[in-house]
Formats: sequence, structure tokens, C-alpha cells
Amino acid sequence: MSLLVLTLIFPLAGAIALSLFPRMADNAARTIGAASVGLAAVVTALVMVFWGANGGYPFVQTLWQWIAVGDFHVNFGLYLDGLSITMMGVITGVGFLIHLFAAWYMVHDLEGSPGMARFFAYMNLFIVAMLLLVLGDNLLLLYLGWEGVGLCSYLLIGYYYQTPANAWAAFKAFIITRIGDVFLAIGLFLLYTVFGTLNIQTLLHQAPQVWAQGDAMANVAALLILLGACGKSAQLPLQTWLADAMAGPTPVSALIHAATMVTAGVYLIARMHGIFEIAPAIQELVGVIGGVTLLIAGLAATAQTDIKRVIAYSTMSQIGYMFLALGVGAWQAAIFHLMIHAFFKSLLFLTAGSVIIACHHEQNIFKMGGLRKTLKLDYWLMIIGGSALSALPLVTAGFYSKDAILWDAVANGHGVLWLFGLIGAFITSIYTFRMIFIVFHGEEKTHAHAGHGIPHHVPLIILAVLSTFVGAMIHQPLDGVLPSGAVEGHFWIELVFEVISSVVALVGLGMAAALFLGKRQLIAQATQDGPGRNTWLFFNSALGFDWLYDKVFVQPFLFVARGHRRDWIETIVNVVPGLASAGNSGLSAVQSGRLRWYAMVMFAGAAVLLAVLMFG
Amino acid sequence: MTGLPIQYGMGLAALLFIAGLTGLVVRRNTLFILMSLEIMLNAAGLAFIVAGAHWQAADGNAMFILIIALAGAEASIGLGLLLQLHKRFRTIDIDAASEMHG
Amino acid sequence: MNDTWNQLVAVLPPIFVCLAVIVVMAAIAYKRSHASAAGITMVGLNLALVSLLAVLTVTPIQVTPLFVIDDYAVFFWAVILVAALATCTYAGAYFKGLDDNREEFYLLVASSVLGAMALVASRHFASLFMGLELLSVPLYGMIAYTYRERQSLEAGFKYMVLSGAASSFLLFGMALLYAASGHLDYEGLAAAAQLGGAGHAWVLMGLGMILVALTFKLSLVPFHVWTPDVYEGAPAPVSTFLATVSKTAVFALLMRFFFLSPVAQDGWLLTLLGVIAFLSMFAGNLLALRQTNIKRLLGYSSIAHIGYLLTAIVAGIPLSIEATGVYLATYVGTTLGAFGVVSLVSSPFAGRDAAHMDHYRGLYWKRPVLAVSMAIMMLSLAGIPLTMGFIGKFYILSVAVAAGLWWLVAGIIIGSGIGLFYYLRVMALLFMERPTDAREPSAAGFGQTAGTVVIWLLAAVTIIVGIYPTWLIDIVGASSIAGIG
Amino acid sequence: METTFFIAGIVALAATLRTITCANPVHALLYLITSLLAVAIDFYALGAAFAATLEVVVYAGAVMVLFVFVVMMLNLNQETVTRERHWLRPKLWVGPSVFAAILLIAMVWSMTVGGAIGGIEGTPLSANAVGMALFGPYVLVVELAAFLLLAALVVAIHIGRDERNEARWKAEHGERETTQAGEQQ
Repeated sequence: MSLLVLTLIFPLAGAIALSLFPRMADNAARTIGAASVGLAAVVTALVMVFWGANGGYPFVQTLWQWIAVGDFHVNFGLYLDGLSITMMGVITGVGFLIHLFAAWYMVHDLEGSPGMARFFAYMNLFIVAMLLLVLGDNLLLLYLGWEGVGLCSYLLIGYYYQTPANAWAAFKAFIITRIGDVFLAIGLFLLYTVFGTLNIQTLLHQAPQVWAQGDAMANVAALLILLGACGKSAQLPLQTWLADAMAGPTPVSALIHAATMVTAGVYLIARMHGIFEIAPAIQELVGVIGGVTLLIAGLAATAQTDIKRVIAYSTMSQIGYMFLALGVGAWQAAIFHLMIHAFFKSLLFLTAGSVIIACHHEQNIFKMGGLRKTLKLDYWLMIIGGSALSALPLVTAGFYSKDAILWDAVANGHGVLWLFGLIGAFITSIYTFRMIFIVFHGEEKTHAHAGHGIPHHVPLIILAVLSTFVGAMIHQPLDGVLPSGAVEGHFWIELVFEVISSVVALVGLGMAAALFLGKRQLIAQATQDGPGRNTWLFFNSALGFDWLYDKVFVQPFLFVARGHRRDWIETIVNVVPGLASAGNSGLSAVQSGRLRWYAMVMFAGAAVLLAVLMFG
Repeated sequence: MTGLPIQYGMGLAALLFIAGLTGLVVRRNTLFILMSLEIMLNAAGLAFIVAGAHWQAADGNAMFILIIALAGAEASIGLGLLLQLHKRFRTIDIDAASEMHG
Repeated sequence: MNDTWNQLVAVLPPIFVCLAVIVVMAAIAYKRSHASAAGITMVGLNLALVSLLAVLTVTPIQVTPLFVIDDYAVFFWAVILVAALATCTYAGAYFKGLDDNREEFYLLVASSVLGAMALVASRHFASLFMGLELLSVPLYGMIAYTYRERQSLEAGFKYMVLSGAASSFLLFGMALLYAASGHLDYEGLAAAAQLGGAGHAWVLMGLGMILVALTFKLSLVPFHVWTPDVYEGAPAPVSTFLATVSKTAVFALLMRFFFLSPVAQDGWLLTLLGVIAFLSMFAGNLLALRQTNIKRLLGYSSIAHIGYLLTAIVAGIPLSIEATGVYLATYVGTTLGAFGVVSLVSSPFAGRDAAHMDHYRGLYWKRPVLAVSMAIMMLSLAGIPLTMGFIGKFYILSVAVAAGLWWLVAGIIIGSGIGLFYYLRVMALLFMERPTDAREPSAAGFGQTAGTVVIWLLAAVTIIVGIYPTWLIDIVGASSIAGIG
Repeated sequence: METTFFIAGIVALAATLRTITCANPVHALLYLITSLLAVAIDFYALGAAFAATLEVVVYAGAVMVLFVFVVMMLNLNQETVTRERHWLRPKLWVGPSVFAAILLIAMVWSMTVGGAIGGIEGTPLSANAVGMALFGPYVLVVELAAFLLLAALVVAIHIGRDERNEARWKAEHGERETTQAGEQQ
């Protein structure tokens, strides 16, 4: 099973090679970047086969003991079970397809300017960090991966750092997720203090013995972990960074901000499910956060003009579904939706990328239109991806995963959350097909050049196939790792709920067709002025959370900061750098360069030292 | 205890040592700095001879001989450097050689 | 007979180094050749390194009353020889363009290494003194080797005068201890400790004076003032040697002295040493804070690092020896890498070294391998996890915590915080846009390639030890000082 | 024995003090030689006749002669002495004297108040005993000393070379071999 390590080594070697030779030819950079992840994917497949053949038992590979000083032991150990192998499959499989697509995309996006090696170095490093995150058998290693993906996300959002707005978006993403990270770190300290270990399996094993159901400490620990997850997964209240993160190249959005990194929060909560089960109040909160976020993000998506922002908000909304599933105890359904979502969302992002390149870096959907004639492939891909996102019944993968979540919500007695999910499904249909209709139907506003070539077609087609019911047939070996959470209902009752959600999705599709397929006058008039316009603006700004945070946190902070610019609090705060600076100046003055002075300092030092030794 | 108290011998060495140290710090002339170094080394040698005489063992003398070897080495290198300094800086004022600082 | 044979085996490594000195001298007399001088020295040092394996079969063994060759000495011999080999490699590239005799340099390096080796194995004041001087005297010449550069000459003279003064302190201190105890070997000084009241003041004064000299060599506060000037003025390979071999040998000796000699374990003396450590951490880091010359910056940072390390001696617990070994090995590896980059960027020799930070702005775009290695070294010096610098710092912190030295723990943490600032500043600089008028370092020649390979290896070791430190810890754990179990 | 020791000691101290305060380098050197000779007498008084001989031959003889050579090469004149006087302003002595006093008090205190540890008989120590020690237990250190002197020699030759001579040599013999060897690498 030492194969497992190879999944980390290949992308790592790629990242090292790419960063050591930043001036290498673009073709070499593309090949190394994609091939290293491809090899990792092949190894992952082999690992899956061997693991399955050996009965699929959880497996720990302790590579070595990293640090052992006194009572503090940290192992460099990888933990393989159904959950991590599922995540590995998503990361390396979807990751490889996205890398392949990026090999096509970046050529057009960079248009000959340097930076190909830098891009793939970051991307490969991201894969390493993400794998470390899901494979680490202790929380320290997980945290290392957690910070690693954050760093890569920051670097890639700000990839085109020459534009100040992109740099700001990168800052914003970094700072907001960092707020979550701080909570997570505190949570880890808390767990270590209580249990004296950071090994995840030991923790999960001991937690129910140490903490009673609903123990206050357990609640605090779960809450801290939840806040960390919220930051990474762009959930309320730390959701505002994701839409701005679209400043990065589109494959980045597909890989990091749709398929993998943003779902790390879901993985973390699922991995620590033992803690959440003894803190039911916090688990309830997870569901509520998911439910509210999926609605907010869905509404915001209906009023976006940038194609990537539409998809970004839909990502936020879909992760809301996963949180909802976690909250209602549908652990397996959440991970199932995570995988399916990775398929169709990266399909949507990559197709969007293809469209953007075809339209000469145009991202505004209202400046596109009628593209179905020129971009036939993209059109059908977008239809498939959009259908999966809207969970159109029977043929799409999204139907099976989302339906499982909704049914589990009802069956576990969370009627309100089910209602949230249902409304969300309705909104999802509307904004998805709004986007598709505006981009591909109506009058042609720009002349598009369809993309071609194997790196362009192959990933898109594979992902499209996986987004249909084919993807839903993939079996996830989660039994025994996560509680199933599924409740067997009466056949007819289940059918009724399935029909309800199918109908809702179809009605949404119909409504989108009615509003956006024709002349779109209704919407145009409604949002021209008055309350309609205000609502549109409100939705467009994602329900004004940026504005709210600005008013509630940033402005008061700046006000306080301005008010205290010259008072004693400021003085105290300034003492530290002031002391350092004064110490630097004072000590530098001693370094006069004069030998006699140096001898004098030594003489004085020796005299004082020896006198103190004698008389002290 | 008969004979000369050891404090007198060591005291003389200490006085010579500190005189050398003071000279090292005070003098600006490179030549005097090297002389002061020789005074300090010589004082340390005296201290060893005194201590050796107290214990009536050859160790002190052996150390003294090693010190003389060092003194010779220091003097030859020091004077070589002094000549180069004189050539490059056109002075034997040690304060002139202070190009590096901060 | 057998015993004599074993003793001979034990001193094989120094004998190889001696041979290197003599053969290089003979070679110079026969025909001057830079390549062969460097080659002979490297062969000698490598033979010495290999012969360490043979030495391990006879350790611990006492060779004359002056030296003891135990696993501890062998470990530090290995560190010293590796550092010297790296120095020679850099020197090969660095002196290629020097219009002067280049061969003597290798002779001096080998002599200095001999002194360092003697120092590490010494158990007697005579060998301590002679080892220290043999380490330092060739260094005067090495620092002033490019004496046509005024800075090099100035640095050499400063070091010579101050080091000579420090040697006098050392000798006078030894004389005082000898007068009080009648012994010159560390363990024999135990007799002096039993003198109680009468001789105690002599002993204390003697130890104090010896400490003045050794803390000077380690450039600890308040005897640190020479460090930046000498590091800046010396040719870059010599700064490398000074920061690694010289520091390692003296510190290893200090550790042995404090563990073997009961008189050194006086509480008040240790407290004072703690104060020196504390001040060094702060002074080193604060001085480096706004430094723009990278050699001076590394000099200041070495002050802080030895300050951290001194904590191990102050703690005086059995774990201290292991911590010292780990920390010195990681520090030497990292410093070799950082100075190696400076050496190679400053080569071929063309006047002053490329030490100003501006020379390093955007180095990544010109010489990515060097820049990435330098970045790794900076991370390691800053003690970032997954580099070996972290492992070393972790050990020192553990020792300080285990000994309950909370004020030193605070010093290490605050110092590391300040350190982070300037190390990362250097690191960021490497990846910035390259200024158009930058001095373009050329990267041609065998010497450059060899130097780059060495730096590569060091960078790889930095990372490997950072994520898999056990093997280093095992080696260090086995290198115990003979006489204390 | 004590009388000899004290008289020679006082002479040594006085001569040393004059060495560090004297403005004229040649005078200072003569004072230093006086001091060394006086110390040699002290050695003799303490019974270390061999060391006394070495002090005279090596220290006062060889090492000081080096200094005299250098003084002659530097071409010092009356102007140097005047400048030297200017550099030795009394103000400069204040700081060093204070620390010298502190150090002296600490050292003397450690030797006297700290406790008497005995006296010196002044029994002569034969050169034979010193030789036996040097080539017995100290033999390896003597070897190291040899390398020390070799290294010092090499350093002095490298640094002390006169480039004018070398330039002439170069002109006579063409390019130096070293440069060619360097390029052959």
C-alpha cells in the first residue's frame, strides 16, 4: 500500500520541477503540470482496486514519526477509508481533467505572456495540499493541508496580480478564510488539551467516553470546527469571499472554488462527525446555516451578469445543500452530493471557460447571446451541466444526490429545512436556465470561435457523462465510515416527495423559459426602476452582505482606528515596533566599525561580566 | 607556607595584563595595538609560569612555550597585516580602517 | 600494541587533514595550480570523512592525556568536515577569477579544520588552547585573503586584534584555574571545586575569563561587535567557514567542558550565561531587523542562533547534548546553504561581494535553483515547520521548557517572531521583479556547477530532515560524551 | 629570591606602563624589550630558568626584532610623534581607566580576599622536565603548534608580499602560471 504515498509524490515532484525552472517552455510546463496529476489519478485508481480487493477496511500508513519530544508525538500518517478514498478519487480524477483542460485554457488566457510554469506549479501544489488534507490521520497534518490549500487559493486568485482588483480579491479571500482558520486552530488546541492527542480516529473513539451527550465543551469544540468549515466552504457568515475569488483563471475556479477546496469544510465536518453527534445543537446549526446559505446564494445567482459569478453563487448554494445534509444527519448523502457536485460544477465552470475564451475574454452574459449556433458542443455541455445542477429528474446525476438529501431531511423530521431545500431547488432551476438562455439563445451579440483539440474536448465530455445518471451509479464505500442517515420510507411516500421536487425543478425551468427565452421584456421592465430595480440590486449584491460587513465591522473598526490614531492606546500598541526600532537604532550605533570602539565594548563587557561574577 | 605568596606573582601578571588591555583600547597607532597584544600574551605566560612554580610541575612551562609559539605567529601575521594596511590606507591610524559599520 | 593501534586509528581523520596540508604545500612548491590544490584538499577531507567510520569502531578512546575521541567528537568531526568541504567547493568557484595566489587558501582551510577537530576532541586546556588558536590563526589569513580589497584587509585586522585579546583572556583564565587546582584537564578541575571557600574565587574568575574568550568566538553579547564587520569583509566562502566550522567547534567544546567539569556547573555562572543568551537573542535579531547587507544580516542572525543554542548549556539537562547536536547540525546545514548562495552569486571574483540585498532582488528569474534554495534556507533559519530549522528550534524549546527556564523560552519565542520579519523579507525579495540594471551573476564553469550541486543537496537535506528528522535524531542520540554515560 | 622578584617586577610594570603611554614608537619598543627582560628575570627568580632563556631569546630577541624591522620600514619621524601625542589626550584615558580599575579590582579581589592558596618555593625546574612533558603527554599539541606556525608562515607570506617585486618578476617571466592553470579547469 506504499502506492498511497505516490499520489502525493507525483504532484509534489511536478510542483518542484515547475518552480525550479520558471523559464521552461510553455509546452513542457503544461505537460509536467497535467501529467503529474494524471499519474496521481492512475495511482489513485490502483489504490482503489487494491483497497477494494483487500476488503475495504480502514487502513493507516504511518510513514514516520515526525516529532517526538517528551509527551508530544506527531506521526506522519496517512489514513485511508471509504471517505478519504472517495475524496481522493474526486481530487485526482476531477483534478486531472481540470489540469488537462487548463493545458488548453491557459494557452489562450496567457496569450504568450510568461507564467505557465508558475500557474501549474501552484496547481500541482494545491493537489498535494488537498490530498494531505483528506489523507492526514491527525488534525495537525489536516491543518497543514488546510493552510496549504488556502495559500494556493490565495496565490491563484491573485494569479493576474498586475490588476489591483485581483490582488484585493485574493486578500479578501485570504483574510476571510483566515478568520475561519483561527477558529479551527483554537478548536484543535481545545481538542488536544482535552484528549492529549490529535489523532482523528483516537479522538472520535474517545469523544463519546469523555463527553456526555450535549456536553458544553463538546458544543464549543464543534462550534469552532464549524466556523472553520464555514470559512473554507463559503457558508454564512463567512461566505462573501467566494464570488470575488472568480478573479482567478477559470480552471482555478473549477478546481479550487467548485470541486475540491470549498468542499473541504464538508469533509471536515463529515470526518469529525463523532464530535457533532454528541453536540446535537451545533449539528442543528450546521443544517440551518446550510439552508439559509443556499437560499441567499440562490437569490444572488438570479441577479448576476457575470457568467462565473452565477456559477460561483450556485456553488455556494450547492454547498449549502451539503451542509443541510450534514445538519440533518444525512452524512452519506452529503458526501454523495459532494462528488456529484464536483462533476457537474467543474463541467459548468470549464464550459464557461470555453465560452469565455470563445467570446474573447468576455464574461458578461448580456454581451453574449445566440451562441448555440456557433458553440454547439458548449451548448449541449452547458445543458447537461445545468440540468444536473437543477436536478432534472431521472436522467441527471444531480437528481439522485439532491433528492437523497431532501428525502433524508423530511424523513429525519426537519420539515422546515426540507422546505428551504425545495425553494432552493426552484431558484436553482431559474438561475441556471436563465444563464443558459441568455448566453445561448436570443440574438447573436458577439462572434465566437469554438475551442477544439483533445485537451479541450476530452475533459468536458468525460465530465458531461459523469453528470448524467451514469455518475449517480458510482458506489461510494461509505458504509461503516459514516452513519448512513438514510431512513427507509414507504415506497409511495418517497415517490410523492420525489415527484414534488421534480415538479418544482421543472416548474423553475419553465419559468426561466417564460422569462428569458423570448424577448425578456417582463424582466427588463420589472427591473428598470422602482422596487424592482432595488430588489435586483439587492440580489445582485448577494443580499448586501458585503455592504453589511462594511458597515458593521470595517467602518466601525476604521472609525475606532481613526479616533485612536494619536491617543494612549495607540501609543501602547506602537510601543512594540517602536521598541524594536529603537533597539535596532541603539544597537546599530554600537556597530561603528571602529576597532578601538569594538575593543572598548569588549573590555567594558569583560570588566562588567567579571565584576558581576565576583561580587554578584 | 614558605616562600613568595602566589598572589604577588599572579598580581603582577594581572597588572601587566590590564596594562596591555588598556593600551589596546587607548592607542590609535596600529603598531602600539600589536605591542599591547604582545604584552597581554606575555602576561598570560607569566601567570602560567607563576602557577607552574607553585605546583612545581612542568605543565606551566609547557603552556608557556605554546604561548610563545602563538605570540610569534600573532606578531608575524599582525605585522604583515599592518604593512598592508599602511600600504592600502596610507596611514597606521586604526580609525581610518572603519569602512564597514551599521 | 593493540592499544597503540587503536589510538592510531582514532586519530586517522586528523592525520588525513595533516597530509592534505603537507601535500598542498609540496604541490605549491612544485607547480602552482588552483585545481590541484583544491582537489588535494578535498580528497584529504573526504578521506578523513570516510575514516570516521573506522574511528567509530574504537571509540571512546583516550589519546594521550589531552584528547578523548568519543562518538560525540566523531559526530562533530563529521559536521566540521562537511562544512569544510562545502567551503572548499564554494571557494573553487569564488577564487576562480582572483588575480593572486589562490592555492594557499586551501592549505589554510585544512589547517583551520585541524584546529577545529582538535578542539572538539580536547579534554585538557593545552589542547583546547592550541586547537582554538590553530582554528583562528589561519582564519586571520583567510579573512584577509583578498587583501587588495580594503574591506577584507580591515576585517582581517579587526578579527586578529580582537581574537588575540580574547586568546589572552583565555590563557589568563586557564592560568588562574591551574593556579587554584594544579590540573589542566577538565575532570581534574573537580579537585578545585572541593577546595571550597579558599580557591573558589580563583576558579570563578578563571572560568569567567575563559567564558569571555569562548563567548567572543561564538560572538555572543557583549562580545559580538566584531561579527558583522568580519562577515561582511571576509570573502564569502570564509564567512561560510567562520559561521559554521568555527562556531560548531567552539560550541561543541563549550558543551563538553560544561558537562565534564563540575566546577562549571556553578549556579550563578549559569545564570549569567543565561543572561548572555537572552541578550544575544535580542541583540542579534534587532540588529538584523533593518539590515540591507545580506552578509551582515546572516552575521547578526548567527548571533541570535547561538544565543538560542546557549539555552541548552544553561539548562544543563541530559537532553541538552542531543539538542545541541541537532541544533548545530541543522544550523550548519542551513547556514552553509545561505552563504553558499551568497558565494556563488558573488563569484566570479570581481571586487566586493554581491552582498547588498539589491543583488538578490528577483534572483529567481535569473537563477531559480539558487533562489529557491535560498528561500528554503531562510524558511529554515526562521524555523518554519517542515524545514530542519524547525526541528532544531523545537528541541531547544523543549529543553528550555523541561528545565523550567521560562524567561529564555519567552526570549526564544519573541526572538523568532522578530526573526520571521527579516528572513521573510529576504525571501520575498528573491521573487520580485528583477531590476533592469541588476548585476547579472554569471553561472558558467565547473566550480559554479559543483557549488550549485552542493547547495541543491543542502536544500534537499533541509527539507528531508524537516519532514523526516528521525535519522538525524538517532545519529545525534548515539553521540554521547564519554565520561558521563 | 623575593627581592629579585619584586625589583624585576616593578621594573617590568613601569616599563610596560611607559610602553603604552610613550609617543615615540622606537622608545616604546625599547621599553617593551626592557619589560620582557625584566619578566625573564622574574621567571628565573621563580625557578623557571628554561622559560627565562626562551623569553630572552624568542620574545625579546626574535619577536621584538620583527617589530623593529617594521618600525624601520614605516619610516616614522618627528611628525608621527607629534600626532601620537595629539592622539593620547588625557580625555581618552578616562573610560578605559575606569574599566581597567573595575577589572583590576575584580581580579585582585579574587586572588586575595577570595582566599590564599599557598606560596612558591622557587625550586628550579630543569629543562629536562619541560622537555619530557612536551614530548610526553603534550606531544600531539606540539605537532599542532607546528601546524600553527606553518599556517602563520603561509599567511605572513601571502599577505606580506611586496607587489612591486612581483610585478618585476612578472615582467621578466611573462604571465603567471596560476592564471593559466585557472583557465585550464
